[in-house]
Amino acid sequence: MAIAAESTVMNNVEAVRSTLYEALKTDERTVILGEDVGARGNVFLITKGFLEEFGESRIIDTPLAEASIIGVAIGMAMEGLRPIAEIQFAEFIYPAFNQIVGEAAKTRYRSNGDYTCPLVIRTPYGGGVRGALSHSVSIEALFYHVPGLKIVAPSFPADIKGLLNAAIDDPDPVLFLEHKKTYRMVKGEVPSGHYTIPIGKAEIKHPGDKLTVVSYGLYVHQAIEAAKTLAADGMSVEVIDLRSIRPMDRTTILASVRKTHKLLIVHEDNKFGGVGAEIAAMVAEDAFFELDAPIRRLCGPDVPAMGYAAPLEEAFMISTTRMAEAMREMVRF
Amino acid sequence: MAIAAESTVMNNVEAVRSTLYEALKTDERTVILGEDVGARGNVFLITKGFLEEFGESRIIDTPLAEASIIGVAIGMAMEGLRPIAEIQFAEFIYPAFNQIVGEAAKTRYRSNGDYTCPLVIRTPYGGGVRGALSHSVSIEALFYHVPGLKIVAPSFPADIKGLLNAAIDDPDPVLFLEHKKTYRMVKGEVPSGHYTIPIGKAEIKHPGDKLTVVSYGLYVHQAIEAAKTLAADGMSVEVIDLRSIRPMDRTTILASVRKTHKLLIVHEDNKFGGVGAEIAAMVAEDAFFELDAPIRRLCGPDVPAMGYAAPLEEAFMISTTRMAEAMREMVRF
Amino acid sequence: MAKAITKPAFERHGLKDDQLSWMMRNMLLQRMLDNRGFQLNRQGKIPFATGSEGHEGIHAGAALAFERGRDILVPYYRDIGLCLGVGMDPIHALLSMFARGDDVSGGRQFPNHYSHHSLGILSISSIIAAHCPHAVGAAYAMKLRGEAGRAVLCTFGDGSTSSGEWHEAVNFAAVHRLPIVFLCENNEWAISTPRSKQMACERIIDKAPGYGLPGVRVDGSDPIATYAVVKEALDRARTGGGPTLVEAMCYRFLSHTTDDDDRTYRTRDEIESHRHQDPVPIFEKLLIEHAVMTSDEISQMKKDILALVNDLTDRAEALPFPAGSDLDKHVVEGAYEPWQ
Amino acid sequence: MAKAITKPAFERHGLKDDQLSWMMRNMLLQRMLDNRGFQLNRQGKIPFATGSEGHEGIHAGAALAFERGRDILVPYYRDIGLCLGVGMDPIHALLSMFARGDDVSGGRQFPNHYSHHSLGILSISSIIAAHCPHAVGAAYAMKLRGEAGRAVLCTFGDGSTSSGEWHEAVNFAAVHRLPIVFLCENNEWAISTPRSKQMACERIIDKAPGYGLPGVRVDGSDPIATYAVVKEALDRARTGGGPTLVEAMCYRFLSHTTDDDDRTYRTRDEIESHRHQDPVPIFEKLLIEHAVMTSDEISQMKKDILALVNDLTDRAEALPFPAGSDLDKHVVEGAYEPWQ
Ligand SMILES: Cc1ncc(C[n+]2csc(CCOP(=O)(O)OP(=O)(O)O)c2C)c(N)n1
Ligand SMILES: Cc1ncc(C[n+]2csc(CCOP(=O)(O)OP(=O)(O)O)c2C)c(N)n1
Ligand SMILES: [Mg+2]
Ligand SMILES: [Mg+2]
Repeated sequence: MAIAAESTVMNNVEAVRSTLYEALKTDERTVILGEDVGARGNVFLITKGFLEEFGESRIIDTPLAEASIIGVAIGMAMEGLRPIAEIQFAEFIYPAFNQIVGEAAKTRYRSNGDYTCPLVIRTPYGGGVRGALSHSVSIEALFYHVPGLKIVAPSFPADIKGLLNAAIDDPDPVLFLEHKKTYRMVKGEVPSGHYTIPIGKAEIKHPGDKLTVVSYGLYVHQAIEAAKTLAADGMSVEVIDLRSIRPMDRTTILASVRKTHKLLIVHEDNKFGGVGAEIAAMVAEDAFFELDAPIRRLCGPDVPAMGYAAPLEEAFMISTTRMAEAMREMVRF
Repeated sequence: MAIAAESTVMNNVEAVRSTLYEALKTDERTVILGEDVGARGNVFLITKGFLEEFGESRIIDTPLAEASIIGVAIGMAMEGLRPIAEIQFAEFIYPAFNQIVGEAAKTRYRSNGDYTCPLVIRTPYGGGVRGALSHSVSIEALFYHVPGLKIVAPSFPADIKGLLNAAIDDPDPVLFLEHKKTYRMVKGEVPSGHYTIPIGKAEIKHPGDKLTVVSYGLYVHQAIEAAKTLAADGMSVEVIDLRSIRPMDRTTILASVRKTHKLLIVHEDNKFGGVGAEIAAMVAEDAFFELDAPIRRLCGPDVPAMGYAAPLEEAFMISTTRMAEAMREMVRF
Repeated sequence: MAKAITKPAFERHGLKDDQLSWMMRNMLLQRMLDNRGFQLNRQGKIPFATGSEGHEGIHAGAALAFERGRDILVPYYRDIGLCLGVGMDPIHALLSMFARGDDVSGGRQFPNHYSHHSLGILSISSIIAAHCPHAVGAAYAMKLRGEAGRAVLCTFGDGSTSSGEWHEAVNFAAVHRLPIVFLCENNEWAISTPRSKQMACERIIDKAPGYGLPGVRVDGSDPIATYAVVKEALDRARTGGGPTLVEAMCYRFLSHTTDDDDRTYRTRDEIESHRHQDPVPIFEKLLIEHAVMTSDEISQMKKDILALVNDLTDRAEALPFPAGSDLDKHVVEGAYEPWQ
Repeated sequence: MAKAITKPAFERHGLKDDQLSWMMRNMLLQRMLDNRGFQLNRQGKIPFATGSEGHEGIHAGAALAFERGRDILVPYYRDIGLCLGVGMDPIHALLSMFARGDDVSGGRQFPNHYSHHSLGILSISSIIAAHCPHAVGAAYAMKLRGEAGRAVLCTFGDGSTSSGEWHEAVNFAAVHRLPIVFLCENNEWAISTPRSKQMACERIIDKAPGYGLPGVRVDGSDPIATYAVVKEALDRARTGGGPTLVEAMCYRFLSHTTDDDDRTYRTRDEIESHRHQDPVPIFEKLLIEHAVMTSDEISQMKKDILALVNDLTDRAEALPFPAGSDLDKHVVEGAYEPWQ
């Protein structure tokens, strides 16, 4: 990402917050709705102060009822508003599944284009924060199979701004995933002024030519760190940050695999049926003869979620050391 | 499947029906709950007559509220009953997503084994029946990523009996998918007496050695037909019926791929993120060097669902001819 | 139009003769389109049809209370008469039955799943009660923009009120005092499930106080009474008075759909015992008695409508199906591939 | 136990002195465990705690009405006192805070997410209202098996009643007249959301008639009154009278959890204005006034409880975490791999 002349260093919370703020400021059709987004300013303080500035009718503390948060937002979107709905923690999106999969994703299709549903759904996901069974899950694989829905999961502040702007501008529903461990952990330059990053474009965050590593979310940061360690040992690893999960960027992945001939996919979500499955399948279909080694997926174990106790969390999460090891093995293969 | 000395020819509806009937007869803990399962005897007449024989308290016409159908069944299961919950059509499972994914699949895990959830959820899915956008969807890929849940999708009467018995006996929640087009279309021998087929075991329905075709549901029947056409031309294709989607049978798939060196996956559900993705990924990881050709997936297009109009349905569904062509291409590759 | 010199007093809620005969026409048209659907299904020309016989009074009355060009209708699959009544061209009923390419869903949805943005008819879902929160969102948009004088009319069946999404929608609307009317078409059945297995309260309006809302019950076989009640509720909504829950009583005379066989769960006697609630003959009789229309005029109206429906049937049938290649249109804006 | 010779009449609903002091002890224990959680969190020893200060009266009263070994409790995360009151060993409160391997969830869930099959305490979910249908299913099992004399007690917060799953659960129970009591612990807040933004009715019990159920409101700061109301409702359930919706009023004195900072959304003055509802000092005073316990006895009780809580803290802290290898236990019965 080229950094504009003017830019500010901020963390991921600030990137989300300032982008939402601009959307509220510049487009009066924008409304934010969710639990505790008003006076509380969201449980991570992302919307703090918005209520005072934009008023109760645009910053809406909803009843505790996720299906209606999304369902009402759909109606708003169909009638010309630009709702940004928040699900307080990713797991609480389950009760809204019908509204997202059965309704939002099908509004345009079932009305043959007569109605659109420009809706953004933001939610914090992911582990490593002692969030226990309930406040640490990943949800992307439950939705990435759904035609009509877009899913983004950026994890750098500048990407967050560009993709959140793109999501807000998008005429179709976008699920915007924010890894909560990156919220205050990750800082970076964010260009000033309005810009968008197209949904569906990955980015090489660390170039290399002996192995392609595809990841997203928190693990991109660890993968880059691991790649740097390997670079010090003369092993050149390319780290691709997917950023968008649906649509996904075949071009960038295939170009990289054609160069490195090896593919490692790393994600926090459970392995079986996870996003890595589709990536592996696509490459096994479309670049099979480019591969010099079996595709490998390094993913979350197939258990419901990490536990609250530190050892259970550690057993679930993949350390940078384990990532580096897997990369080393593959480079040497 | 070896056919017992005594067996009866029945269609898939009769296989489901007679298995449910036996469960109700032999275990008084068994209850059936769902919309219109009572006097109406289910919209496909699967439970017809059960109300009269087993009474209102075991054959429960529920209110129109899917989250409670599953949620109440969970409570029944936790307190010693053996509920078999029905979702009238697969798409109407979305409102129950939270109860299935957030609750049933986690009951054992979050109570560290103190509580179990022996629950069966039956639902008719799939297209080719002029069911339009809403009554023709596949849902397996929305659930197969979920640890703690089992999913079966048999499509032969004898498999239905064996797997439905296994699902009912299972101490954990099982999603039992019935392809509605096979309901009256598919007939076959069903052994008499009680038996189970282990969840997680695929079966070779048509042996061959030049190509492995993995499928399930309606398409298994077409794949077998296509394989027969190819056999007539001297091309030997092995057709594996997955039967179980989670857990899935790596052993049978890998053994077949080691023999044929080529893999074609065929399913009705949308391609991107579908069940075929995981199969392809697994093989690309675990049998990469066995493969002589890129893995190929022949799947539903990535649109929300087939339409009501015949041409839209035809454009979505994969004909036996198209399957045979794809097989031919792969055998020749 | 016949003008009676001395008209016996009847409660017409200020409705003029042409409005009354407009309602008559709406009801007859709906019934004939319904019958046509079942007929075409029996003839093997269409695989599926839904009928709303018994709901005509509700539809005619509510449609008259609706303000075209201002209000928004968020209907369900029974609302053929209501959609016609707020301005939908009846050709759409046939296009949807025949699943033609010109159908509003492009031949994708089952019959009677309309959406007409230009008429303010929101897109109908097959998933029961899923549309109720959408109606609330539309009402929220009106309120946020300060569009006084507009309101949303959201309809659903009695069974739908068991759904969690219905509860959440009504509750949300009540908290924000949104300009919306929730109109329950209580036909006593949800497929084969009667009220007593659907809820433990006697009336749908018993649910209103739990949302802090007024509830009004009306005889839905009477389009005039329905008009009056829905109009009052819409007016309250339009003037900042918040939502109302209206329960309009009717009876579903046909099987749930052509796929259903109601003989498995209700007797013919039960159905006959409800004939006195059939809105069409009641209203015909009323208009004749009060000299709003003559019997001849009504007969002529029926003939005209039948001719229209025949003509529409022919026109719709003659139109093409959508092309198979339309399958991937309108998934999202522009072309759409999950892999880019 | 002090016995007063002439005891001033107070409404004790047949409760004996030892039952009253049992309630006092339950309330004090709960409060001390709560405080311990917040304290351990401030000390950096545990990452998270939830408190129920203000709910003690409800818990003590409802627990006393519960019949151990017969009834089933389907609680939520605030119900520490209720779980203790129906027989849970207080060590579990500490084990859950410290996420030790011996915790009932094996250190998987947040603190206060209990499950004790042997005590009839169903597994607590973090997903609001998701447990309500489970309670209904348990009650259904009792009714199906003809287990008269048993009932289910299902608790939840005021905010939870907005959820669709709550609606569906209560409705289902009502249709089948199941042996269940729905007990709402109305503490006036759902994190930062006050009642007025959660619902448009004044009282939770206004929702009861919509389900055809009786609704009873009680002052939850009074454990005796709560006992009486819950007992009556449970007795009705146990004898085939069907469900009741009970609303017990209380106030949440602490922030929602240690992760929350309530200063962002409510004033200190508001909190202070509710101090008169604090069940612990009220009940202390009542027992002393009516000579059920002396002030010295209560002081001694507090000392004993503090010693107990200190001891439990030390014991729990000394126990090991679960092993990382426990992560894949109990996903399903037996070993579990999605690829077999
Ligand atoms: C969520 C969901 N569950 C089940 C169905 C299947 N279904 C279609 S109509 C219907 C009954 C609806 O009853 P009611 O709401 O009273 O409307 P009516 O058809 O009587 O007008 C059912 C159960 C559905 N469409 N959606
Ligand atoms: C489905 C769901 N949505 C959101 C949350 C986050 N959350 C946890 S507690 C809570 C408020 C609960 O309020 P109430 O029901 O009144 O119970 P209280 O905490 O006040 O006792 C919320 C919104 C959740 N746990 N589950
Ligand atoms: Mg009905
Ligand atoms: Mg509360």
